[in-house]
Amino acid sequence: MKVKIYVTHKKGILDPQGKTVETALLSLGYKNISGVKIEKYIELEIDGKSKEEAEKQVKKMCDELLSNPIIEQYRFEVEQ
Amino acid sequence: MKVKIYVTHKKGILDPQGKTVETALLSLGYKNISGVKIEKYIELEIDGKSKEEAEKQVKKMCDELLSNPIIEQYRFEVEQ
Amino acid sequence: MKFGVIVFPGSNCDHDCYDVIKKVVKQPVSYLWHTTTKLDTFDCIILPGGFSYGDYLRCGAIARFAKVMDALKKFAEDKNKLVIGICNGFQILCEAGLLPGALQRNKNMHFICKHVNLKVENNHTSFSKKYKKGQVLRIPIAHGEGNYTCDKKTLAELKKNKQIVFTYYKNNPNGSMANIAGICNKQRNVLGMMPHPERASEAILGSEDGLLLFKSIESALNIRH
Amino acid sequence: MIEPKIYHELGLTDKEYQRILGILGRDPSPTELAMFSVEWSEHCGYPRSRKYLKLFPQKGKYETLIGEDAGGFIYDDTAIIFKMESHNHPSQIEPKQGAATGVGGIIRDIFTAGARPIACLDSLRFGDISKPFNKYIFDGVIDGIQFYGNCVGVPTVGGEIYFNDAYEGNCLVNVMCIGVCKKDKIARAKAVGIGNSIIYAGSKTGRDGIGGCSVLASAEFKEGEEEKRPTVQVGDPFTEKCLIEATLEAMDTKVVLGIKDMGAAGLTCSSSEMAAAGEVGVKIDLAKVPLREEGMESYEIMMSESQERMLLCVEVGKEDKVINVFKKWGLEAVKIGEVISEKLIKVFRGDALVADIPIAELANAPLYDMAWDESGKQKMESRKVRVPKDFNKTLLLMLSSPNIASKRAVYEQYDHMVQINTSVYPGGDAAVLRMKGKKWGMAVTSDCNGLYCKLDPYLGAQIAVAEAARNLVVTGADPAAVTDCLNFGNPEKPDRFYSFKRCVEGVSHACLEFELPVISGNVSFYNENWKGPILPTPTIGMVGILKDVENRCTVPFKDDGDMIILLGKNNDELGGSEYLSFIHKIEEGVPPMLDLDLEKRVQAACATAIEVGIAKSAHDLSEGGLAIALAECSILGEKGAAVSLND
Repeated sequence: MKVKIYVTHKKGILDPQGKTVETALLSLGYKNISGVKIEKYIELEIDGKSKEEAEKQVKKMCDELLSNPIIEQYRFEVEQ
Repeated sequence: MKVKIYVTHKKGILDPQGKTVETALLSLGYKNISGVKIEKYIELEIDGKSKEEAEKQVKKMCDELLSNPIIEQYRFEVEQ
Repeated sequence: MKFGVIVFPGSNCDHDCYDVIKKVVKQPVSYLWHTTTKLDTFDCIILPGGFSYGDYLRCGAIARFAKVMDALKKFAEDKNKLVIGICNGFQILCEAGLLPGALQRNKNMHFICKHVNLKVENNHTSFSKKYKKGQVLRIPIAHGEGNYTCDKKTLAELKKNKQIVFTYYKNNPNGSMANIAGICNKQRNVLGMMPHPERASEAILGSEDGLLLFKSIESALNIRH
Repeated sequence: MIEPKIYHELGLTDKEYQRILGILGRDPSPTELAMFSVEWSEHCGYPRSRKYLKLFPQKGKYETLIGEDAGGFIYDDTAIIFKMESHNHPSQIEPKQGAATGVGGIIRDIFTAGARPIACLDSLRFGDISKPFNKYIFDGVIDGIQFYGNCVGVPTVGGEIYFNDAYEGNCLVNVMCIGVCKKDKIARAKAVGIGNSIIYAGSKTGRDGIGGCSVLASAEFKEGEEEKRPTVQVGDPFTEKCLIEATLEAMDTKVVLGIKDMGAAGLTCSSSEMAAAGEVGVKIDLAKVPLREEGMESYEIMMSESQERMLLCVEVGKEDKVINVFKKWGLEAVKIGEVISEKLIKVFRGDALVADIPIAELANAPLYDMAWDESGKQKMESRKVRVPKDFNKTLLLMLSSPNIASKRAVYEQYDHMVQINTSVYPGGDAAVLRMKGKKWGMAVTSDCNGLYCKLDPYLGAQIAVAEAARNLVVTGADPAAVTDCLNFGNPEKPDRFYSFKRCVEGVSHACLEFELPVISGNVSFYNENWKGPILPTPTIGMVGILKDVENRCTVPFKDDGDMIILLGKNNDELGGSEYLSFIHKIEEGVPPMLDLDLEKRVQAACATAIEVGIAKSAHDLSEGGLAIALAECSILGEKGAAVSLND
């Protein structure tokens, strides 16, 4: 099963990278853009049992390693 | 309009970060995972005109700045 | 003869390169703010190491769009003019297409700062003519993204045209393809290298092997005037 | 009437709240309450430690400079400014950002004094590295230091790392920075001249670390009680690098009359302390402050600890000269207020007055005479241990102790060469920096053995000063001045305050003996975990001068046939030694005897031997004693050594 995980900054946490890229896009003439955020997107394969069990495992992996609960939040999709 | 851009490694291009995270997950006991890839996920807001024009602009921004064609490819979604 | 050192927001080896040219090589040099567009009075332009724009998005990805870069592309078309990109400068030259390939994250995922051994693969360039072929140099590296990569076709071309100027000797610190540490363009007037020659140009810093690179440039420019 | 629950949460005692009512003659507004709480917190006002900090000598061999933030000394025509600060609690919550913002904060304290930052050191303490959570904190802190330090282009040239169970749950991240400028170019953190402008420069303000200053400093983490997590401060080293260049460039315009970085307690501390130092008042309008988030309340703006922000006092009418410099470097710079004659801090939000406090009272934190007792004193004798069966095996085992093993895998992640001044690289006793265009050079180090300070706070603190001095002397440097970072437990518990008091007395007496002024420093209390206080850790940062940097001396043995000489007495004492703690798991006994007079003579002999060129290498004995010192000189020099022990 294919898993897609999106790890993003929590609200209010500064994203210096997003801020700098936004300034760069504006200076390249793209005046109509805002709220640029640079986040992490993780893809992986899981094999075995059921979708529910895969989802339980992905949640555990995110809490344990793939995201830092203090400054990040995550959501994910598991495709059969 | 909300734009979601996924910048990923081209096929055949080494992803050292993905490999490291895969080894870490395996060592934590998640034996049934593989093909871990750590990619970039960019979010931004575009206002004005139509969805088509927004898509044209996003493509131009990706080609020009947001991705490096030598090692990366990209896909994006524009939500009304 | 006049050297120019480009300063991007985030460059941090600009002072170092400036000092080596001025006080060790003893040639005229001035800083060039990244919005400069007139380069014709200069003979050699240095893109120094550092973290231009914080290395955000990709190393050199944003610096490549600075106004000075358009002027630099024209400047580099004249084969009598020399351009050298050191560390972040090399990354910017690749992003700008002045040199082929790209610099990826180090294989061991860590920033590495230490002296390494380099081998001179091609001493027939304005940047390496003072070295002997195959000479081993001791020059420090300090980077997190020095893992050079390009497609097979480009690598074959680099080898055919002898564009590989420096390689890591014996052990490769970052996983760079074909142990590449420094390459030049076909016209051999633009060089990009990850190691820092300006950090090995005075005995007090532990090695003087980098000085001969700047001396090579000096002698190449002397011949042309 | 504000309920006690609220001001207690902000770290204010009932007595302090009554004093506020007396000062204002009315109930404080939320913004005023917040301002008092941060200014009077341990992190800014030092109410519980100020009394003892006065013991530190302020005069020494070289002319000293004691500024508002960092201090320093003068040598030749140069002012050498340095300071050390702690970011212990933020690093325990989020190690990478905690350590990163610690580096950012200490570097700002240096260039706010007008000095170009030229080197950083970091002094770190963790729990047992074999435990996964401690390893996670360790990896995060190292990552934060390399992420921030490398990007701002200030070389990380030294420091030290110790591991002990007592630091589990409360790591120590002490960061030191050194900067230089021409001695007449030093900037002061003062607001001067009625009507002059107050300019805010640097990043936008967000809710970073709200209450970080007082709430964090006044609370320790009990097992599982991790909720005390205000929004963590996030550092942007790219903005800091631009801020360094912009600030130093702005100072060249000669219209900057005073400047202070916004560190702990952000806008509150910088504006009120600049006014207090200048003996004037200040009026600011929060509506003019660039904000990163919507709907921020006035007290949040005043308490925010968003990073990379400075406050400047600039000649009225000349603001644009300064603002344009910051704009050139892509930074915010806007006038937010002005200097006023009444000695008040008046904070407006547009037309609404949200705070109006007498400066002198706000900046004058209460002074507490904390109780102390000797209930924590350690018993003197330690259990006897057998002589090891196999000395070789024991030596190899000792070399593998995390407190002794090489830290190359760590410092090779730090750019320790940028600015091309580093002439002796990390891995020895102290780093040596050359000064471009000068004959002389500088040696820098930091040191402290917390276990010694637990066993005997007074003697342990003296040893920390003596060892730091030795680290400099063996490179050929003459120790010149000291900074410190005093990491201790909860000051309200008498046994913890006893070790603080005795350590401060130990440091003071040793500094007096070595003629070393303490020119700056920092106090960090409430370092505890569920088991109790951390080891008392008065980290000593020290800077010395080499008259001729070409005479620098290093640790590795050089040539075959060279004689090996041991200076000083090798007594039979194992109290608090690494051997006892690592091999036998015993942390008892009296720390090694320190005869300050003998110490000075040993250091003088070593300094002379180096100066006249007899000594080809030199190394000081510390953890692991003679055996480890010999091993290190041999390993680094790729040589062997033949030694006889019968004197």
